[in-house]
Amino acid sequence: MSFPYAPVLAAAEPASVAQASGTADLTWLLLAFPIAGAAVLLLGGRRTDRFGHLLGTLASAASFVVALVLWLDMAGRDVEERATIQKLWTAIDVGRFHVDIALQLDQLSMAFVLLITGVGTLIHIYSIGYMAHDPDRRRFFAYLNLFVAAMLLLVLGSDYFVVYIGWEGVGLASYLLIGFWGRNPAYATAAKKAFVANRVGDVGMSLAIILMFTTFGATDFVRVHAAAAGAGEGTLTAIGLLLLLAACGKSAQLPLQSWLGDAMAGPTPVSALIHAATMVTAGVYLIVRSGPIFDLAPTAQLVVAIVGAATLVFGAVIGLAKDDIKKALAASTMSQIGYMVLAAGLGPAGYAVAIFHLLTHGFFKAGLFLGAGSVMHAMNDTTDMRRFGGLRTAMPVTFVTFGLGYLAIIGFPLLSGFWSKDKIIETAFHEGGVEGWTLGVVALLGAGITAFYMTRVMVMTFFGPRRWAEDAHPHEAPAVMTAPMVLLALGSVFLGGILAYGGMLQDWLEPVVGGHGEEEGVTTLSPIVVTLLTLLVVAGGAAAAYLQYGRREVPVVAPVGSPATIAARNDLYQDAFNEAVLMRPGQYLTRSLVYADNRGVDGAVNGLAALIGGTSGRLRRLQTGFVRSYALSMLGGAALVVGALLLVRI
Amino acid sequence: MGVQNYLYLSAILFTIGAAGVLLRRNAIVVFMCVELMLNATNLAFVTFARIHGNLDGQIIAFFVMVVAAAEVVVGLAIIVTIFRTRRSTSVDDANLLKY
Amino acid sequence: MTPAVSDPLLAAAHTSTTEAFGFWVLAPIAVLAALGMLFVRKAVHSALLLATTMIVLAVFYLAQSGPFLGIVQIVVYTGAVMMLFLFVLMLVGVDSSDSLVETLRGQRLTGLLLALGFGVLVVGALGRSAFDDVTVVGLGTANADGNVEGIARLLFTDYVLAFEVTSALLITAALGAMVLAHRERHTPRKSQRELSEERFRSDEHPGPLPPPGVYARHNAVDFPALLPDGSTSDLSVSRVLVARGDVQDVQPAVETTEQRSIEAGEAPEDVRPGPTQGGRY
Amino acid sequence: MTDPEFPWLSVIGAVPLVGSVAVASVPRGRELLAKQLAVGVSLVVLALVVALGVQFDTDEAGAFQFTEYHKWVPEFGVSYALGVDGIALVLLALVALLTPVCLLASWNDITEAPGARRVQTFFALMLAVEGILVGVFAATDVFLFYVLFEAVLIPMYFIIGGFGGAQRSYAAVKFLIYSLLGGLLMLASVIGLYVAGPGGETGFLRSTLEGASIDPTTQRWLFLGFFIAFAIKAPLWPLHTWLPDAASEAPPGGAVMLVGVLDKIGTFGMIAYCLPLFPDASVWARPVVVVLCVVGVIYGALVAIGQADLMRLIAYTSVSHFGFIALGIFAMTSQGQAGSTLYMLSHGFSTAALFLLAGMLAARRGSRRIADFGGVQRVAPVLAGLFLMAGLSSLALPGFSSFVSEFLVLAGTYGRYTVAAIVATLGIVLAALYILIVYQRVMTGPVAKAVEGFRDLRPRELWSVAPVIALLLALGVAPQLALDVINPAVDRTLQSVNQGDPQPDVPATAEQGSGR
Repeated sequence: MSFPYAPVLAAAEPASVAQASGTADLTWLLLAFPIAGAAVLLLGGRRTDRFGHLLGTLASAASFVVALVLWLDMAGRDVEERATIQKLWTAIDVGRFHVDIALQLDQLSMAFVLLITGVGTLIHIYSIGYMAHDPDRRRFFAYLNLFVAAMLLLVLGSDYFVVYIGWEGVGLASYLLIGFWGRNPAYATAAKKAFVANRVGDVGMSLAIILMFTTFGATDFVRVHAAAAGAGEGTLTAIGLLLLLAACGKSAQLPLQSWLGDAMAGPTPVSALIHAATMVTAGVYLIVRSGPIFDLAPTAQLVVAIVGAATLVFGAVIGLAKDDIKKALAASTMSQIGYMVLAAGLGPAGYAVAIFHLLTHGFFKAGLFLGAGSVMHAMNDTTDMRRFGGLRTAMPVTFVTFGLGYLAIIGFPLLSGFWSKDKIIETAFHEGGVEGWTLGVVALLGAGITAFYMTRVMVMTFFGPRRWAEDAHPHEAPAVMTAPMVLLALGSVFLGGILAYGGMLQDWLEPVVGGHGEEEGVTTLSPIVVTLLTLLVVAGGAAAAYLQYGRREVPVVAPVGSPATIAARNDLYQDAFNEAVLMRPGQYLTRSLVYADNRGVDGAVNGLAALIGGTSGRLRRLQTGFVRSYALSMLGGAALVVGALLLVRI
Repeated sequence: MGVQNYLYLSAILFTIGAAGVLLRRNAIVVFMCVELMLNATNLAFVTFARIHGNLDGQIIAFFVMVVAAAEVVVGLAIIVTIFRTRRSTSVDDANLLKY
Repeated sequence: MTPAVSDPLLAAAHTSTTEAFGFWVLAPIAVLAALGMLFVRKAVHSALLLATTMIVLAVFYLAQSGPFLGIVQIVVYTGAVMMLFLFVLMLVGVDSSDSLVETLRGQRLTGLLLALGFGVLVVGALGRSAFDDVTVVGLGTANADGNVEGIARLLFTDYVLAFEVTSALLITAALGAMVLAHRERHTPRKSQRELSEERFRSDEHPGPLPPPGVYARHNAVDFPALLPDGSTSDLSVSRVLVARGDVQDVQPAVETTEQRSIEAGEAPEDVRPGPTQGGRY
Repeated sequence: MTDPEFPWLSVIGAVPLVGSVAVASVPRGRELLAKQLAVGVSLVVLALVVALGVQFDTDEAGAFQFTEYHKWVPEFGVSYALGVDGIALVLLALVALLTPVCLLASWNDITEAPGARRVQTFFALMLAVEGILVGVFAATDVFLFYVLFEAVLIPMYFIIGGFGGAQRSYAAVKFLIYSLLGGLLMLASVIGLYVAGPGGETGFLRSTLEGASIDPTTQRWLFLGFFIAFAIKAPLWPLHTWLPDAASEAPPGGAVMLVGVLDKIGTFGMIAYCLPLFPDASVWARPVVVVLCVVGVIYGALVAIGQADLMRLIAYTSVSHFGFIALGIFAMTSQGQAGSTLYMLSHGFSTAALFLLAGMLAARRGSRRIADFGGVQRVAPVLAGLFLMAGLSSLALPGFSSFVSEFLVLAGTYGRYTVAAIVATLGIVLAALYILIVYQRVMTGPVAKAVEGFRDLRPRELWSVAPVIALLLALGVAPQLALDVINPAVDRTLQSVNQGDPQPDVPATAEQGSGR
């Protein structure tokens, strides 16, 4: 594996990441708009209820405009001068520990910034309609703005520490939004679960940063990556695995995947933005960003790929059995991110591919979620697909946009997903050896399952007979909702092709993530073969699903199903596992510690007090109240003193 | 005979007084025993004054007497007051100040 | 230092034969008196024995060149203080005597042992101190101007502060004694009328009860009066006579007609119309 | 006012004490006047501390500034000596900021106190605590420090015992006796320190004693005396059990004063007295202390999760946080100690906010039991929002200063005690659990019957808590403002124990970040 990045940086660091100047000075504005939006909406309280949604959308849109300006400016510069760093202020300077709040805008962050602000703005617009009847709409937009700001900080931070701030910031926004309808206890629990699972990942993040600090004395990208080559492989593997843990938490990868399904408790735009398009991909960003470390730690890299592959299948299997449209999509998200993580675990060859899939996925999955939201909106917030069916006539726009998203995700030729997913499978096979074959086959298999469950979703929702509830009167969503869906659908169709055209994205990202095509693995299967195989598998999956759900009657009440189905429906018992392994013992431990604290530690303290009290109670009995007894002891004392004096004199 | 005999006498009287305090229950008698102890010390003081050839010992004895007089006045007043309420002069009866 | 042996005030450097004789006669008396104090039952006897010891001590003071103290001892202690004791004893009851039964467990034995131990220790300590090496200076020089003058000089120079404080102490003590002995009246004294009304309101017999001798069969002082129920009244005989055991036994007449008539009326058992109390009504 | 001879610290300490007497002498029936007077006095103190901070020379933050020196008992080397370095200044600021907050928040709490306790007394006692605390943090004479260390217990005892909840006398007595036990050990060590030290008229001055070379065995004994006293005060596991009782029974304002400020004496004592006075012994005891701290971090968090009482829960989170603070101090790295000092500030603020908000909840509901609440967010969104913010600060979310401090502590510890740091890091998961569980149970879910009538925060309540949250955020965004003051003082402490930062294995070659 080549490592083109670090030596270059070590030699000529300032050239590689220039201090921001000119238009790039505006980087901070990206953050300023949504932060200001969130602050105004949260502090303004009810006074801002009337225009809160507009202000929030405006803030996001303003950020998007800034992002476009910055992008154009960046694209206009030479490749070497594209990356810039804008230092805002020094956050911490203690001993050797020095952290600047600085924004690093390079090609990788740029791609993310555009995705976040672009998709983010669309979802803001969509939410105006979706949340129109919610009394707390203002608060919702405040949280959305907060999320955008935090996510931007995450991808713009030039220092792992700053990334961490954004990392937790998005976690917070996610927590707030999942629990947005917290009056439902299940939703509040889901929010808490998401936050805690993320926190477990954060332990990895914290320790990774601390380990970087103790190893390199620095935590910023430039210096850490430059010095990585000098560190031992063990240390780097440790850092890598810790970063992977962080990524698992945020991106819902095994073993911290369980929160994502429950996170669908949040309003659907949230699921689209945070739990599909952006936040959950932060883990992929982190791994790609830390490429120079992973490249030097092959073990860690392999683990990344394995985790990705495992999650890919895991999510897909869960997706097979879910009747809740959002949960099915969430499982799909998990699975798709598994693809990205798998790609990111394939080294420099996979980084750009991972980002590629991330971007296309951002579009089509957001589109799918918005479509799902539209359906729910029309069906009185029902999410059970068994109560849908035949909606294609009632909701034509939603049907078309959702359909395009569906085609994109299963990898229908020439749509976005086709390009990116195909690339991943190809790269996996390209890896060669047992690993390559295994990963490749798994990815291929995943594509088939994806096709199956997505077709199932599509068919159950839009085709077949109507299985609606009595009071359902589906209608097409208002324009403010359909417009974003249309735009996202367009993205789902064309983005992949555009970015893949001539390896455009890969070229763009190359200075940051390293080279691509030249990477010579073992040629196992030629790209064409892989593509054809993939198409075959996908077609098989889709056909099977159609036969299963399109041709036969879909019962309104889910049949009991085989043990495998039940397992998948129960998220493959991940919650049961967590409950049995972590929660129950944890509760037991907590309870017993509380008991031990009250009885043991505090008991010792109070026991000591009681002992002293008891002893003095006994001694108290010496105070008989009889003067003569006291006189007796006084005389005894006097005798003792005299005796002692005598003894001393002798 | 040496002057120390006075001291022996003083010690014996003091001891008897102390024993009286311990053994008698009538408050007035106890009080008298205390007086006996005081007197015994006075004797020792006077004897020491003689041995050392200055009058300080006698002065102290004088002060002891004065203080004893004051003490007797107050002490007996207390005894009378107690007797008035409790109809008893036994020191064992006044044992409320216990535990 | 020129001790003039002839002057009794100055002669204290040595113990003369006279003094030795006096000591050996008087010291046992003091000790015996003190011991007696310990063992007699009656407080008044104790007081007398204490006075004896004090007088002996006064003599010893005189013998030890302390005439002033000796006189003060007799005047203040044996005179004033002991008088006070006796006075209080009278208040409390001259004839009161202690029961010598010990109530506190182990107190007597321990007390005696401790006192004995203490005495032995002190005496032992005295014995160990080598008095033979000490030259007894004597008060010849100190008393050169006379004992009273010597004491006065010290008292008004070196000890003047203590002396003044003593005065404060005495005044405080006097005040304290007054306060303690004074009985506070919390309610106005009842008038004759109020007492009378109170008496009539109560369930007790309002009129005068039979005076002594009404039911008596003797008029001698050593014959107790009879109560309406026929029993004898303890209050009708002097306690002195009771203590002596000189009270004559009275066999009440059984079933007299008067008694029956009274039983029919009111003859509460707790009414003790002693002859001495009759006057109170 | 810029007169260098002006006795700034004495004045800052005296103002609240005089104010305390004035407040106490306000006649019955004029409670409002007493409250206003008390808040006014505390604001004057705040202004004075701000003026002090403005004049503070940051470049010389390692040295004592605004020093005052008067002989007190020269025969025993006791002097009245004051002065502040960076660490003490931070704690002074904490005291000065939190007192008006507590007083404002206690505005109506005390009228509901059982019996006929005077409102004046409470406010006077709070001011007395403030005045003594100023002295504690500003003292540079060990004996003076000790005297004030003990003295502050008295008004606090009366605050808990006179104005607390149902179990107040139990809690107050436990607090007092536990603290006095530590104080006794410390007294023995203080005397021993004088005997072992160079003595003389200035024999108790920190500057005299810090240079003194005491033989190792003696040092250890003396260290133990000081350390146990501070560990009780802080409190470190397993000497913590008085805290939940005292904090939950005290009135909310008093609880803030106790946990937010008064307990900082313990950790302040460790960094300002234990380490510089007994460098060898500190290094000797370090492993054990670190273990205690880590146990405390995890244990406090776990027990907090299991609490059913809002106030006790917060108290146990403090046990966990104090574990972090002490861990940073005894890691003996610049990051650890700077983090700990900042942590004292952050913990003071976030706990203050939590206690006050919990107090407001309890006052509305009439119960402190978590199970008695539910759905508060629907009826009192501002209260819930502020509670969440305070809670997030307590669980060290980035953006709040507690995060910076916690991270610095962990980063500083990792280099010296890797395993301890890793275990302590697990505390951040548990922190999320205890805060979010309580938020979920109290604030979310269906609105409980008894909660329906809740009114949202009154302006007075809002303005007593909001500034605290704002400060937490401000310091979280730009912690360097505080760290600039703390760093030199921490460096001096580290020099005194002769401990440098561990060197990185592979130092990054690029220039220090400040150059960019």
